[in-house]
Amino acid sequence: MLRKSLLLAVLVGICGQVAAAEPPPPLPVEPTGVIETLPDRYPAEWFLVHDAAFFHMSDGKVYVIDTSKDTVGEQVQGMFPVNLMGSYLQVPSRGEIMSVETFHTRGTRGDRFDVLTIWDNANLAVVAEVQLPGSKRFMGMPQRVALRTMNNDRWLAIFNLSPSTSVTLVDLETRSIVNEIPTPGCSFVYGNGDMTFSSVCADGRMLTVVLDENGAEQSRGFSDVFFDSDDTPIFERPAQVGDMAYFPAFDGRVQPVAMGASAAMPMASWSLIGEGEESWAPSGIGLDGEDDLGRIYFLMNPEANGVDGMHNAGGAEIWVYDPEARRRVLRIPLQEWGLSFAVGRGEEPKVLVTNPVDMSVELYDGLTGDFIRKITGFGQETPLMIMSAQ
Amino acid sequence: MLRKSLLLAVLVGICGQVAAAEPPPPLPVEPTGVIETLPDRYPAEWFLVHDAAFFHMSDGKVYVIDTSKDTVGEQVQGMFPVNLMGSYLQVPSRGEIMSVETFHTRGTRGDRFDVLTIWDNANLAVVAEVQLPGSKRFMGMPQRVALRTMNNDRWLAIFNLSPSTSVTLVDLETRSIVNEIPTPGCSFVYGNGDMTFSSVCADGRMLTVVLDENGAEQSRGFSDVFFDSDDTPIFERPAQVGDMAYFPAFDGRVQPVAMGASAAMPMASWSLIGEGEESWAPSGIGLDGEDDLGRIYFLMNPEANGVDGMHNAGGAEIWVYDPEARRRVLRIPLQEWGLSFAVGRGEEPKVLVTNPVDMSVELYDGLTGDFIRKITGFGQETPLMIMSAQ
Amino acid sequence: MMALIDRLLEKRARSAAQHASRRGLLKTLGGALVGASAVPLLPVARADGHGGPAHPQEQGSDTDCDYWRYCAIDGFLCSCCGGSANTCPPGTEMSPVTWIGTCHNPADNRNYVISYNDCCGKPSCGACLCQRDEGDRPPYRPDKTNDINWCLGTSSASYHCSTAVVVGVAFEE
Amino acid sequence: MMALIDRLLEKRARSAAQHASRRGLLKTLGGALVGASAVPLLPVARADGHGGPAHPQEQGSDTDCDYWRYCAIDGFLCSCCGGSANTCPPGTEMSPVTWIGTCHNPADNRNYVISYNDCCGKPSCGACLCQRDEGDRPPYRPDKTNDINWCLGTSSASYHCSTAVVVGVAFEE
Repeated sequence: MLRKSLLLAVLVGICGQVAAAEPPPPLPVEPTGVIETLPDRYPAEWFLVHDAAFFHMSDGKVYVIDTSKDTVGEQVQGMFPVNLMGSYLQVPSRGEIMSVETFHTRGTRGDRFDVLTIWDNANLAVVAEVQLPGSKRFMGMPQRVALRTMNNDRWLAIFNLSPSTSVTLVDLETRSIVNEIPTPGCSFVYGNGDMTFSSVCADGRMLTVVLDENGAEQSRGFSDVFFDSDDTPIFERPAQVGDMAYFPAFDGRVQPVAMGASAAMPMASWSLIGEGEESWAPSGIGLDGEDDLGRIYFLMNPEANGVDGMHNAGGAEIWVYDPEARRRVLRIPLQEWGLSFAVGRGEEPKVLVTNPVDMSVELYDGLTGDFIRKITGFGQETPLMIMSAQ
Repeated sequence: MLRKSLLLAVLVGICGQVAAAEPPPPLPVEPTGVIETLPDRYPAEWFLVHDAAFFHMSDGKVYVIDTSKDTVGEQVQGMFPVNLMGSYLQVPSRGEIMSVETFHTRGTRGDRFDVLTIWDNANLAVVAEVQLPGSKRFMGMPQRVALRTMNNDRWLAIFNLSPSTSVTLVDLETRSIVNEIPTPGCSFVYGNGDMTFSSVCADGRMLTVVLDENGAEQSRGFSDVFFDSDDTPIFERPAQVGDMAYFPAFDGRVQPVAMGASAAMPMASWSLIGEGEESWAPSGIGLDGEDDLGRIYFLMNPEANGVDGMHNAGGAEIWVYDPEARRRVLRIPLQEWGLSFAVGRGEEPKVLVTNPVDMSVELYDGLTGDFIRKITGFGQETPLMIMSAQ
Repeated sequence: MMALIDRLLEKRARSAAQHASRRGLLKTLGGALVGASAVPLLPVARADGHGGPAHPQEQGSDTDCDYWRYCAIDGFLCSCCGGSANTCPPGTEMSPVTWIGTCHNPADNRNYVISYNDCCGKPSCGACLCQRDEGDRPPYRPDKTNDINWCLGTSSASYHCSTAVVVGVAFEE
Repeated sequence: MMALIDRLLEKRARSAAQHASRRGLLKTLGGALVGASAVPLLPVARADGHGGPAHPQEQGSDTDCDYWRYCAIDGFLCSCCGGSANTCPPGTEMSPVTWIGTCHNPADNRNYVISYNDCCGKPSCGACLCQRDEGDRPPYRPDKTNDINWCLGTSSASYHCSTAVVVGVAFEE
């Protein structure tokens, strides 16, 4: 308080002197109507925080956050709405974000419209919209595997669940629907080469569908059964390094599946947990990730293993592995608790984690595990899913 | 814990005996698709809590709450949405609720539709909609004087501010627009006889407009100037007893205006505050009300008088007056703080108050001033305005 | 209905005792899908819908998340929203497509098949968020997942709250 | 923009010290309307928009509610939403119809006319809710009210955040 008073006194003194000597020119008139823009490609320190607004589902949104900064004013770069439990995908080659969302003409009633809304990175403005027929798009907790691009980012594959399952293919050049490929019994769209996608099936197999240059189905095939969805379920969200998708399993194993532009091929599984860690298991919503160093990350719950119903509860630590060596290289103990996380780009990856206790997000160093900062107060209600800026 | 264990033991014993003797018949299959209904006229203990959802404006709603109950399950009777800072009015003679709200075809973007949505009390379901042209309806903090009925509840008068001002008249029988009456310089719709409405003007006068049986303007007139909107402003929301509207003033006076089916006539003002109370002034959003006993209520702030900008801060007490005697008959000290309140119907009126500190609502006895209960956890975000069930 | 944060509102109110409640922080629930799913339903022995006992045995409050019928529920309890354990609040629409759980009724020591019909067409109720996650599987098992919006087959996709309707006595395994 | 609860988010976080912050609990702000209002504008001496000083004097942070320009603001500060004190966040639209305040800049001891243009077309920003209520009047004085949604004349009526643009030096009274 004393320092502040002194500072004020000094300032008053200066101002008084300036005013007495020669008044400074006034502040210039400022233009109105100026709208900020963003870079076409977002820096590695930026993350996209999906606030699905569970208590206000018709007002879901994604905040673009610069995690390298200390204040809300510097952190928040912008936002775009994603309505009614929507899904989105960044497509950096196009400088665009694909968002699948649902509207009714009267908010929560009236005619329903499912649309693909295309935003540009630089303006966070709508550049195109494609109406999606059939009221079938996957609508649920935010997912990382509901959308993906194919054919050199020309097509967007959109997963449908109504509850029958299919994939809608949209041409991002012509902004029109190319095809709908039924995937009975199988869900989600996993990348598996540029003209191929895979899905995970209720019967414990992987489906792989090969498309031709027109988006028509050329062939499909199934892997062998590699898990039991009742007794040894895997999570649907893999960490991905190169062509290998690492699916965590409820029981603490990781299940690699090779996605090499041919039929998805399950490999031998291995365990994430060691001696004395038998009670730990992966758990959470956005519960895994990967970095540019080839390492994979899993959110781990100290009490979830073997306890039915604990697989989405989140965890107390993030464990980092070298998947080639099948060796844990880092434990990141969280300040409080984690529900979802994402890993940033680059050689010094940062990890942004949703803390569901106070609904903040918290930044950690992916190399040392050190806590860096808490980011909150940016308007979020339930930031259920995080993606790193691409 | 001991009692609970004993109880359990007893229950297990009983169940064991019953099972040994003769197993009870199983629970019956229950029907699906059953939707609850409400009475056509809501009891006096019910209040309507308007959660404008300031942080999620496209998801505003009104909760129907039975304040006589102790648990959320018994308290919540239902809800209806009121989108984007809407206004609503109960019309008990019709068993309907009139709600003026705004939608865009894509949530927060796209074509805009202002509509009058008509809900029935019994089903809280939409029974009709009237589109309102011109993107002009009053949109702002919830108000009690933005809507009212006329012509024996056949017409609904809707206040517009865009920022030019007018009143749109809707025929509730034909569900169609009858007329739009410009009210330049004057705002809101105050009841003043069945075929007449009044508005309060920026120049300190009241406007009174008389309509003919077709809803056309027959005549209009102005009162004398009775306040200065810069120096001695009144609040726009009067407490109303019979034909007398009691407008609180920023400076702690109350300004009666006679609304007797002729030109609104300002009367002599009088002071709400006594000796030693010079720092008190009315303050809040829904800051006043009246009961069936003819008493008027004002939310009072202990520090607002003469302090520019404190008029919407809410208050620590509600003061109750006999307006005939111009005498305070009760002080209701609030548990914490009040932002808005409403007074219930009947000879033993209850007062429901928004506590903005924790965003709960709290019930008080309007005769004794006693605190009765706190009601919270019903899904509310910012319950900015309360109305008693009519 | 959807998976979500366990008792988030409560958690906001009392942010102390965080460690104690971590286990229940986010749980989703299981069950089986009635309707369009390709996966067969659990075997159901239909109890008599008429002429049942005048006072069927149930214990507990249907606004408590611990209530026996809610063993596989996930979402806002309709009993806190103007409905009840088996009816929808005024002005909503009950989804015909549901997921199913098998819950043990301690009052008569029987297992019942419970249908978790969602009520749709109004905004999120927001009260009594309840999540019990036993048997939940990811959405590749649509018959056993609660991570999705089950307001399917309704005129509006807007989720409001979830019921728990007794639809029969479960066969003994 | 609209009148609202002062620093509600902060309040949720620290629900202690309630009495101390009651004064600022809900404040709305004043100003005068630019545009369609019938009420005349405050007299404005246009400052030179070009060739101004390279380092105009301002103190404080434009993300603080106490910042000098915000003397009559009410709403979410655009400087916390991806904009700045005088620019809108990406993808929004600046309202051409505004309300006006006259604020004292302590750095040069002048009074400036500030235009509080709202940014519209996206959901509530939700960050840095700031309300300073001096001179506010009820909506019967549209030129001096902040109880209304000022996203007027924009393609969407959805309010996102508020700016504070210097539009001139106020004449001395």
